[in-house]
Amino acid sequence: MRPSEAPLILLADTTDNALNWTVLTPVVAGALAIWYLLPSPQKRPLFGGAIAGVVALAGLAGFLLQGLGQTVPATVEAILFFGFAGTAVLFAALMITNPNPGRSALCFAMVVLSTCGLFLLLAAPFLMAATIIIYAGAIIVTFLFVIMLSHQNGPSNADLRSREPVLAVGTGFVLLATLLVGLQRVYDNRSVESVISESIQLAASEKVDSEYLTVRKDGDMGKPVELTPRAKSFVSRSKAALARMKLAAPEPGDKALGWDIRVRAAENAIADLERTPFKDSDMDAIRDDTMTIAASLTYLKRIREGGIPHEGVTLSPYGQVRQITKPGDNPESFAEQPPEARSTPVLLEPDPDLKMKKMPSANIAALGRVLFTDHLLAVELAGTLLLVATVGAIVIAGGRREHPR
Amino acid sequence: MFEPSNLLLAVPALPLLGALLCVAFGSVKELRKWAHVPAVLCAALSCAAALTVVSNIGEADVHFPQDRTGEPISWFSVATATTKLSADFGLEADQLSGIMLIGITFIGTWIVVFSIGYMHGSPGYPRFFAAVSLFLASMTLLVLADNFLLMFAGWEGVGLCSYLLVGYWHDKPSAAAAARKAFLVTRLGDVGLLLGSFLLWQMAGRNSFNYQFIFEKAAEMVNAHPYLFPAACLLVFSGAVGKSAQFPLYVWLPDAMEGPTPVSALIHAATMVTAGVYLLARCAALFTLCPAVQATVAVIGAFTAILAAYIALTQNDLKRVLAYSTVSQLGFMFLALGCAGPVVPSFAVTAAVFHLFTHAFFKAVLFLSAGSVMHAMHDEIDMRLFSGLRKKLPVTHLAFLCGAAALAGLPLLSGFWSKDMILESALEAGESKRFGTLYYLLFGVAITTAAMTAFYTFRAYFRTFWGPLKMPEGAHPHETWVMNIPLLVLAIGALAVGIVAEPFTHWFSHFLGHAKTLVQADAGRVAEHHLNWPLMIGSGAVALLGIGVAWAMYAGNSQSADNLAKNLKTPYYASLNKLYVDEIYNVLIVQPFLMIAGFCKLCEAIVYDLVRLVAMVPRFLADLIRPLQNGLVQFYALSMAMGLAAIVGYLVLVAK
Amino acid sequence: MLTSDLIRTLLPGLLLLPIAAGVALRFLDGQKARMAALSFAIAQLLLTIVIVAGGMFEVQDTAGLEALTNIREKRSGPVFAPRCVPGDPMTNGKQTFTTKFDVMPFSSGHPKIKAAQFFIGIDGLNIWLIGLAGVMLLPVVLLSWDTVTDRLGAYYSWLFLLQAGVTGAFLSFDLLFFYVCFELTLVPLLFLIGGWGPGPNRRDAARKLFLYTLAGGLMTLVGLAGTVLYVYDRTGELTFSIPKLAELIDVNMKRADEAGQASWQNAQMYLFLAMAFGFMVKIPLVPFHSWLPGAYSEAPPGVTVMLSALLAKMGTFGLLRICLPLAPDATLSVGMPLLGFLGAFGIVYGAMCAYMQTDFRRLVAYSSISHLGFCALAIVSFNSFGISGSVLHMVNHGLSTGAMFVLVGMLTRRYASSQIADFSGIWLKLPMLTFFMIFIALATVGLPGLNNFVSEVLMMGGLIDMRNTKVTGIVFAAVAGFGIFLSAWYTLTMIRTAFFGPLKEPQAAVGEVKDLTGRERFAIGPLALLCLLLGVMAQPVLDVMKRDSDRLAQVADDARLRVK
Amino acid sequence: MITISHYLAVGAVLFTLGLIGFLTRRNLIVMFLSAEMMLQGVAINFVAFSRHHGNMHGQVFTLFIIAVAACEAGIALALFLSLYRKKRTLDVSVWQDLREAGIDETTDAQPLTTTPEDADPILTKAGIAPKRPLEETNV
Repeated sequence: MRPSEAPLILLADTTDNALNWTVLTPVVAGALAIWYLLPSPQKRPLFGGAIAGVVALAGLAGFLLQGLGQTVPATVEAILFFGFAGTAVLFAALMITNPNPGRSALCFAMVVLSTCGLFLLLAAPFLMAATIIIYAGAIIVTFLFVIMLSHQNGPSNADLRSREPVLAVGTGFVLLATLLVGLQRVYDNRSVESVISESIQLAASEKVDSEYLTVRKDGDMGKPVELTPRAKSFVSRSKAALARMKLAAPEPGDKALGWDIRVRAAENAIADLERTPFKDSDMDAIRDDTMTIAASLTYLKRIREGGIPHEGVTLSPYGQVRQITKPGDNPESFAEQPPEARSTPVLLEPDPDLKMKKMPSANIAALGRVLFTDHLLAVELAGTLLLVATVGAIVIAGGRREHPR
Repeated sequence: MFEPSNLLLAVPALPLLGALLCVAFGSVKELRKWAHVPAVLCAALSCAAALTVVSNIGEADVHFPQDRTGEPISWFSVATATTKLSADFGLEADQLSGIMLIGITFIGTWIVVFSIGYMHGSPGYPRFFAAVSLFLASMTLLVLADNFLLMFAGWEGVGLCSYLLVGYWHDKPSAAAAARKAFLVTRLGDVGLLLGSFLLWQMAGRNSFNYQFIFEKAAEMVNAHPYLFPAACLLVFSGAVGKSAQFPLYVWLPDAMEGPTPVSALIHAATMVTAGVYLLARCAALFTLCPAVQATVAVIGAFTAILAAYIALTQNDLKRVLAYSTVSQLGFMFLALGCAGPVVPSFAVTAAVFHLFTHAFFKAVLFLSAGSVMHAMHDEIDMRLFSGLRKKLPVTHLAFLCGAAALAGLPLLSGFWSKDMILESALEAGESKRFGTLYYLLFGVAITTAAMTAFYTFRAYFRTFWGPLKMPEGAHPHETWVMNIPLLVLAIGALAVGIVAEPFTHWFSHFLGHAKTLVQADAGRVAEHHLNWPLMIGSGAVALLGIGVAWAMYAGNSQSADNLAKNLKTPYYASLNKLYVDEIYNVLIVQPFLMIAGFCKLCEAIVYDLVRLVAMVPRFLADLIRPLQNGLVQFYALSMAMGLAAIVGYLVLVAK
Repeated sequence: MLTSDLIRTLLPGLLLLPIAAGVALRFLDGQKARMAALSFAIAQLLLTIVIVAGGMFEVQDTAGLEALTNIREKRSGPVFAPRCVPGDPMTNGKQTFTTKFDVMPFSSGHPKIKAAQFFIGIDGLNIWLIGLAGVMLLPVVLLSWDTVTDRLGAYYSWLFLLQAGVTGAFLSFDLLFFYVCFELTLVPLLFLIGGWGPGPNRRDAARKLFLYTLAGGLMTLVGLAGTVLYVYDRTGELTFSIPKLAELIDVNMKRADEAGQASWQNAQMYLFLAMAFGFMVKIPLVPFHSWLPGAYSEAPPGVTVMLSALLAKMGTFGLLRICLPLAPDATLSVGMPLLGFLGAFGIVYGAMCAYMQTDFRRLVAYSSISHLGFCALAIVSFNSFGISGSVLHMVNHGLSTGAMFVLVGMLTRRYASSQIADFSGIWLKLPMLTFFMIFIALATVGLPGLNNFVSEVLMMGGLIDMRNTKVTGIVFAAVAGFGIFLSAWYTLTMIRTAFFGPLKEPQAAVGEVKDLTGRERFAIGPLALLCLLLGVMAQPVLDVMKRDSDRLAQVADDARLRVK
Repeated sequence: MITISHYLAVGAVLFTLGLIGFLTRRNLIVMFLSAEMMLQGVAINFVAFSRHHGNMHGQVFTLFIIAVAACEAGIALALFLSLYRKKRTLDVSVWQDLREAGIDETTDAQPLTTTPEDADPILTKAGIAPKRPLEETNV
């Protein structure tokens, strides 16, 4: 598969994670709520919008809890996440629906604050602080000043009407649905798992020829037979699962892990299954193929979940800083181990070499080092941009004419 | 230097030099009135050279360049491995060209001399002599060329000179119109000639335009291209029809009388119009192979002869009478040419060329006399305005009488002998198997025409020189020696040249009969030269009859002509109005042509803006989507977002 | 003796000089601009004379070419052999007829993928057209002397850029360079017509000319690119060099088996149609001509001369240089009937329209359509006679129609009208102008001894000799002959109406009306002289183009055999 | 476990809401706030990816976003002020002069009547008495 085909395969992969209720509920309810609440000359009952909004929020929570294929245990982290996320979404909705620009600005401040909470959960304390200071502290205050300068007294055309609310809301929520479905497709591994379990089940089953292939009538023995629809579905789902796995192919330098071998094995097995018609003597071969598929997919999934194993310290995706152990002599068996077995936790362990004694200071130090090593030019450019913007703002706003009328 | 081949080159080159000198004289104010000197000198020298050349035409023809083996001097040529399109500058004088040369240069020289007196004091004096000299150069080139393309160059050159000279008085609208008409009508035939030459070139193997080369292949060509070959001959013939003013293209010649009279004498009577006769005589070897074409030639000739004679019967303009008589006489020559084939070609062609030769003399003298009359009558030429001039213009009268008698075919005069040969050819052709009856019919037509010729010639003579003396106002008749001498010389020629050249010595036909092209056309047959006494007596009687009627009607002051005109209104007015040919052409050809042109213009008006329809398509499309550009920033952003949502949404949610 | 090295060095000067002039004149105005333009024009003329005079012998000397021929295919040899190419790598001191001036490389060093090059040179087809371009510039400058009065510097600047474009198109042997020059001429034309045209409709005319011919040109571009890519697809060689492409097509068409030929012919048909469209618009052939009358009559007189004398020739030249060698089979199978019919129709139609015109300029414009139809018609005969006649006719028509427009420009400058009916008997008032007018008119109608006759005869010969379609050839020749007659018809009618007869003048445009001034005589005299010279001594001209016209005819003959 | 996908989902929601706000709201300031909110959604994504990949580049990106947002805010607010001075309103819909010629202006069906506002207070230049409108001097 050429690299350029990968996203299309992903997008076209609709064998699972189709538009489902976990996506539809928040999207439809959210669209209704926003449309209800947007400023409009016709007065709409507030409670309609409120109910839809609550449904939408609940739907979003449902999506986060169920739609992504990950179980969420009731940890402190999870509670904090849901709190911040909920606040951010709620105030975002209020911001865009409130006719009063001043209140909108305050709502935006709340959104920013909630976002900062999420930053903190994502182990980015410096960004949290910077965002609060710059956004909530400086920018929003400036906005409030401008709002006051343009002394908004009373209702105005600008604030009490919306431009094309139906089209805009529709567009926005179609886009949202697309994004959510995409998230499901990328991160929801349940389909892969189901393929694995099914193939294991098939490989173990004695009734392979009656369930997997068409049931033959008496006297038809020895004649070739076609695949059942179920078998066809299995083959196509296996293909899709393999394609999804292949998206996360490691760098070419990591071929020692046996990635390519496994992929090729699975591809061959699938191709073998597709090659109808079968004869009786092929039954064992079919079992072998399903076994190969199961084993390959399991292996690939493990590599994928564990990130790309390479030496050094990594922030593992699930909140732990771990030290990856060396693959050793047998990379295949190393990769088959679960991620936990392939690394040792280093979180909060003092490590003088890496200067990560405390999380906040470590974060700032690491950020500073990256900024002034990898991104030095960009930093300078950003500084210049700020200067130019300052000058520009003065030039644009400064030349006040004596009397505009 | 004075070798015949070089002199051959001098024949056209000298008048060309003369033309250039005339232009040079004309550009210097003091020399302007002496502009005739180079023209006369060069014409005379050219004549001398021509005579020398002709005297050298014996067993072998005279060529330029002399060496035939080497590469010819090429005007332009494009050659490939097997084919060649080449216009060679090759001159060749054989017996036919020789006869033509003598006529052209001799008569030309005297006419140029006559012009000195006639054109005296007119504006554009040098222009006249330059054009006449150029004409002599072109005409001699025409007859001397040894291939079709060079001949065509001379052919067009004489056309140009005719155009310039007919339009000599360019501020006269009728002259301007006549010049254009003359050029265009002959041009129509010329295109045919060019096409015909090319067809011959193609059939002869695409190698050469040389006469000899093509004639030698004529027999093969007829066999290989049974339809294309006659077509080519007809096309060549169409060139001759145009130039020699035959029906249906004769209409330009009477109008061409708008030019100065010496021009009419030189170009439109003696030389240029005979180019067609020369061409057909030259191509006799081709034409004799196509009897149907020959019959066409004869029919056209005879028809033209009687048509023009009929029109000439009633014309009041002296020069027009002569013009129509020229047309008629040319018709005679074509009739003779058309008889070649059924008759031994060398006999029929000799008849035509002989008539051409004698006609050149007597028609020139007639025209010059008419010019002299016109000069004396203060540029009036309408016979109704003058009469009885024989006392006032004695030399002119004498010359005119000589010419008229010769034209009418009075026995023993030159016209009599040549016309007789033509009638004899027609009669003889009647004995042939194919088209025999037709030729008999044509003979009858010719005899009738001869009678009419005698009548109208002497009608003009009597009306001009007899009767009571009558002159338009402002006329003071006088004759100058510079005009008289040419008149007398040519008058003597008109009287004598016939009897000297042919009837008893057969010098002319023997000389001409040796021309290669005629020998080839003869294909072994031998022409018998004898005097057909019954025919001679008959034609003499017819001529006398015509003259007698004319005398009866016009010599006295009788009213018989008017009575006759009143009694025969329809034929009289038909003749007087030239059979309405110009009007018929206008309706049949000019108007449809203009209508087509108008239609083209109409189409053009449509096509001109049709392309704008194409341009309207994008404008229309733009009008459809222009409202989208409504200036609202949010609308633009919404369009972008909608586009994004549509594409991504389709790919993710819908596409399988 | 002028060596080929000298000419090779001077050749880019033909392009650089007008460009330099165009830049320099931009900064001048008034009398200074006039004098500078005149100097530049004279310099260009001298340069052209040197190059044409030297190039004549160079082109006729085919010794080096023979050597090249022996190396390759026995019978054929290269289709085009540009001599005196600047940047010729020269093996063993001999010309290789290629250049090393790469402009736009498409690969780094792949031997079969060549760059687009600055590839100019002279051969038998273009040398006389270049000469024509050099000669016409001087009368144009002199004619513009008093017909253009404002923003002189800019006017002359555009004029010289136009000259550079035309010369570049004629000189080019690189497909891209040809196309660029071909289209670049439109920009100066747009500004010249739109900016300095005398009439109120000049903007519209300029826009129509620009868009129409640009649309045609874009079609041509499609065809050109298609040809290059198709050749690349078939042979693996990507090149923009016209000689190379022509040779590749020539050789490969001969070698290909029947199926290969068939598929190639099929592709060529579309490529030919695309390429020919632009040229047909440029020539213009009749249904695509509607930009021409407007452009000719709305342009300032000098530009009209350029348009008629040079610009139109790019179309017919393109047919020979591009269409025939790059799509020989399609040119024979499709082009011959198509161009032939359009050309024949255009001859008659243009003449008819010319007759009905009431304006001098429009009359000459339509006569141009008629004559160029003749040119295109003769090209499709595709034999030596037709091709050399056609190339010669391009030069002749450029001279005579150019001179005609010069005279019309002189006449219309004197009077505030260009309606033919407003004039009568001008001979009495302006004898010298009339003399030249009649002279040029006679040249136009093809009088022997003047230039058009020679080319018309050759073209007629070509048409008659149009092999394997005998009857069509004769019919075409008959139409062409009829066209010759018609051209006499409308030209002499115009002469008769305006110049013969009693004197009648329209109101004078400026001051007293006088006959030709010395400057004007200097503008028209040489043209008339050239008309005469080419009519009498055409052989050297034909000899120089012989090799190339024969070779093109050979290409057509080969294709003729295949198409059968 | 809270995975990256949860954060991405939240970012997507914020982004979408910002987009809708930008498209529908006509107050220039609210539009601008909406745009900023889209940036917030993006920033969450960046930080989440930063954590997922275990490096700092995502956070650096976010930092630059903040910097650019600050510039943007400065310029945008300056522009709003000068626009406001010209038309006395923050409504974006009054700026539609760049539409195609011949297309009618888009106006509200039933515009709200707003009371004309006073001009900005004008500071007196030293030594020159401020000119007053005519009616006021007459009163």
